[in-house]
Amino acid sequence: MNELANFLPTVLSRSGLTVPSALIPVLAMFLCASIMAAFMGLSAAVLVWAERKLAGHFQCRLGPVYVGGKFGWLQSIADGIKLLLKEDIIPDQADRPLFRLAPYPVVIGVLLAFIAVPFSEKLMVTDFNIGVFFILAVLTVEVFGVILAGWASNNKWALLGAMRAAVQMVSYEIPMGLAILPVVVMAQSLSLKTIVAAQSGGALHWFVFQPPFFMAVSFLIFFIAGLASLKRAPFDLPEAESELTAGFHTEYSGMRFSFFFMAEYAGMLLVSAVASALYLGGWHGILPGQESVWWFLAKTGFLIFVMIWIRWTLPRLRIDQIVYVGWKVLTPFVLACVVGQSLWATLR
Amino acid sequence: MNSPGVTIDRDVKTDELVINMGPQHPSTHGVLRVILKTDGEICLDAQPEIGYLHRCAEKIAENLVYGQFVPYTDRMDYVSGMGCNLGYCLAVEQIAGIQAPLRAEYLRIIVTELNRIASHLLAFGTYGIDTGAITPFLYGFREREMILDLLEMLCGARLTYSYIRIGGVDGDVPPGFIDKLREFIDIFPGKIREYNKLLTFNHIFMKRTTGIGVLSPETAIAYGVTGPNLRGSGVRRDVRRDEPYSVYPKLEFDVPVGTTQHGGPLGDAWNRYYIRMKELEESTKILKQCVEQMPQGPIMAEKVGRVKPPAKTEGYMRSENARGELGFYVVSDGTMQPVRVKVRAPSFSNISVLPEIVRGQMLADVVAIIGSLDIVLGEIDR
Amino acid sequence: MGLLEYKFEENIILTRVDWFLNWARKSSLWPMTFGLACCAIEMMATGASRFDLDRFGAGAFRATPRQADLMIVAGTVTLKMAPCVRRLYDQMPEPRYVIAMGACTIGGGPYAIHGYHVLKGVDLIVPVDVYVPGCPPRPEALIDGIRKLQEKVQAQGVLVRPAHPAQNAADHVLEFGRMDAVRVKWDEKLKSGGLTPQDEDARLEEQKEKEKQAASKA
Amino acid sequence: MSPSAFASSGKPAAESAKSNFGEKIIDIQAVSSDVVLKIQPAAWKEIHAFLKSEGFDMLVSISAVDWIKENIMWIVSHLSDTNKQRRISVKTDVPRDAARVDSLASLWRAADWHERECFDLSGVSFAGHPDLRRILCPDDWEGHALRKDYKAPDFYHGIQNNVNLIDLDNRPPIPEIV
Repeated sequence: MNELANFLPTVLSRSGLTVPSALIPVLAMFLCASIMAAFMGLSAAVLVWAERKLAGHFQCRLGPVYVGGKFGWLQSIADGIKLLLKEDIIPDQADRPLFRLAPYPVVIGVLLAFIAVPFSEKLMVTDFNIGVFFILAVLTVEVFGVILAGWASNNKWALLGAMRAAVQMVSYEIPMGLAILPVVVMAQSLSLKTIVAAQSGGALHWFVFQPPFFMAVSFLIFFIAGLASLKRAPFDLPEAESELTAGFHTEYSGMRFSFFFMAEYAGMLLVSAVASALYLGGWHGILPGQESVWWFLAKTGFLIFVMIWIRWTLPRLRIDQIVYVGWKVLTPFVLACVVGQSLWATLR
Repeated sequence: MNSPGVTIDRDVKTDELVINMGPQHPSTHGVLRVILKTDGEICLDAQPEIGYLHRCAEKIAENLVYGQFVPYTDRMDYVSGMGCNLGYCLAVEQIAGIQAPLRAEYLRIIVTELNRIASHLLAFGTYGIDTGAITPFLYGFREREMILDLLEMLCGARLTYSYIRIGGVDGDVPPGFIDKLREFIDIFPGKIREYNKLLTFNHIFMKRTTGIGVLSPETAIAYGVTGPNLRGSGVRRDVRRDEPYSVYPKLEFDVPVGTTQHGGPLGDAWNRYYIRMKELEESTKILKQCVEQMPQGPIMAEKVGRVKPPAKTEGYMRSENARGELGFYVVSDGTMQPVRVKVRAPSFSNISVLPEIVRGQMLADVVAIIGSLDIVLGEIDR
Repeated sequence: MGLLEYKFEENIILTRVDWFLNWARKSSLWPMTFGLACCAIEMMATGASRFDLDRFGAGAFRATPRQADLMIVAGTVTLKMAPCVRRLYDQMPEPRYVIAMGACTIGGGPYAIHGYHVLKGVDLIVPVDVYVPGCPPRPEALIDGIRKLQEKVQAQGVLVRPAHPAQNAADHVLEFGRMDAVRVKWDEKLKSGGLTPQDEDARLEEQKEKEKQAASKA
Repeated sequence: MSPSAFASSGKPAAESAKSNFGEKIIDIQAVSSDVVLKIQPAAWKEIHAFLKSEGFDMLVSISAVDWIKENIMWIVSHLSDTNKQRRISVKTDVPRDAARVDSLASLWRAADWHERECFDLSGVSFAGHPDLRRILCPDDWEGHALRKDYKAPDFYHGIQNNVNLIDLDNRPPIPEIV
């Protein structure tokens, strides 16, 4: 963003516009926000389409074909426009202000977290010195929206979904946060840019391949906990279709529903992006010296593919099993990883 | 950790939540309505409410002649219509003293067993959806389409066949049918292995389904539970083997019963599910024998024409449908219309056991238990 | 869309906008997971590998009526179920469409005469857009029904009120009959010069009077 | 092989019941599928209890047959022995206007739903049933459908139910359903 703020005056002066210098940072902020929002919306649309296509091929069928020509590539555009055009129903017995408010924290949580994601060395909104911490903190806002949605709907299924979301969040935020610690210990920084920079020099320097492989384990734990925090299968209990009809968004229709929908896919992108920045070397290529935003996107894309793959293969866990996995499996393992990595870093 | 008890001490007293599940709910397999009483995620009671698909089939039977009721039997258990056709036709043949020719009997067994496989594939797929895995459903339907193609070759319909008629079957096999059937028999065992890999022995799936909805043999028999659900509890009862009808005495097959090898108790949801997967293999075996043994000859008994059983005759025909023991009780008053056709639907008894086995389970298990009972509302409500 | 609906006269730009919005609607008809009886199995088969309803963008089955656009009434509706069907329809957001799948939903089917507990046609309780006959209809027939519904959606008005009321989804003045029957009727009216039934009646009366006058002159 | 091969499997049990209950068992009939014990309505429950102790552990079905000319109803039950592959059937005649027998729900849990269905459709009441209400038809339904003199209602909650009254070309307006 700072680069953009530096760059803006020259562009503006060349095009003959005079803007007061006090407004430049505001303008830069506004531009950045729009770009990120557009990026998020677009990537959500692409991911929805990709998921439907991939699901189709996993299931011996084609997925969308006719909408927009060859591969049904306009499918999610059509879905989006249709959802915008739908009637926006607020149930009579619902808590109206909260019901209207609920979708926004969900979107805002994901959108805010994108600020700290380093797409490449230059391409990032801003580099916090506490970037990792910021992402974790902001992601929690999403769950707040989910609980609000479930509560305000005044629907029993939605309420159960919201309660499940709360349980899931409490169980998985801890392993997710702790899984990042070994990386922080290694990079000795909370800034994502520094963390990625510490992994330069080819695939062997990526944190996931570093001996003694504590970080590989914590990568797995981060990924699993990320899936859980995104409410993706096999952790999709808050919206389990066969149990709770649609869980926390049972009563949501049209545009407000599309916010939840979009936030899920943007969240997929976010978790994959953070995972590839933390463990898979971010913008660094397989061979030393390769540095490009495309490497980053490729790694992110691969992780998203794995997420989709998991969703269309595995059955769903039960709530007690989820809590069991969170507290009794992931947390001890991740604690062991933290201790092990710290000892390794000290003794080396 | 598999079956949490209800006796959790709490400081906070919470109210019971009464949840109305259905009649439109993705996992009630039709229009079943279950009134759940839950305490948070734990289900205290579940009362099934049926009748949302009561289509008056028994009343209609009294207003039609015997042969006209065959299409309605299709629509009772619409997932395995052939089994219902067979049960009804055997019941009428029994009181009218008609004997179908041998080739027709073999054809009947071929189509019922094919239909049983189709039905179990549907049960497999929908059970996958119930537990949250969507892909098995499409895998199951892929092979189901092959069976439907075969049945379509025979009678032109995909779902409601009316192929089995009183006194025989509707038509002989078209050219190419037997070859296609052999092809299916050859490739199908491989597909069963694929299903087992995908779902049956999936770790999460087993964790989800073992130890829930445990149905003891005594309870099962007291409630009149039959079919794979009863065999899952370890009772080796199958009308095809125990009180054989048609040509089943000439065929060799096993009757799989529940095991404890997977680490769960007898009669849990996984066992009920696994019996169906085993029966896929057994049905394939039966099909293979039928194709080899089927003789040439007529496919319809002579002079069936208008069925007119003697006055005040009655007969109760038991047959093994995909869901269990299907009974047709037909009473004649000497006219061309029956006085009473009572259908003893297996799912009717199977679902009545639901409150007994869901008590104290988690909410997600209720769905898994209903799925493992494999009900069809069409025959529950008739 | 309540704000903008039907607020405009027909012009070239808005017609294109209408076309685009309708294209989005028809390309994304999400059906409700709503199986009643036998036809539901065929509906599931339509969504499965061989027939793959998702090709048309209509494969995202939603479990809750709030997020569905299309209710495929698949199977016999009984009198006990009828209020539930109606309530589900009422819970769906506009614009909503209904396909009556199978003989039972069209008119009671085989249960029409002696079935004391069977609803004789789902159009007695909800307005139906497309009727797909068959017992049960084959998946191809259901796909055809969805294509017909897509044609109907494409012809409806979003910002511009269309000339014929039968094409307004939001008005619920839906003609009972197959979609193509509606279209043929409409085409005939267009050709004969009368756009509405009233116009048609007036035209016929005029014609009669002219004939009378001609007869009296002769 | 005809299905009647097992038809006589209930014969010994029927005879021992006859020797135990004497007058209460009117007749032992053999129909094409079962041995039918024809009994007095009053002995409905005790004979079933006896048969259960004889080893018939599964109640398969309970049905009622309406004979309007004779003004009687048959109530028929079918039992199975899951261990020894035996079957037997019990039948009793009750007058149409006072169709009433004892409930078997305390003997077999399966009887609960079967008796509710029999009550709902045929109008047979079962004394001692824990929860005798309609099961298939809605709670406010009138009449018992499988009685031969049953007339279906023309309207149900404002919905036309008589197919002959519905004008196919001009469908009635959609009613408000509550």
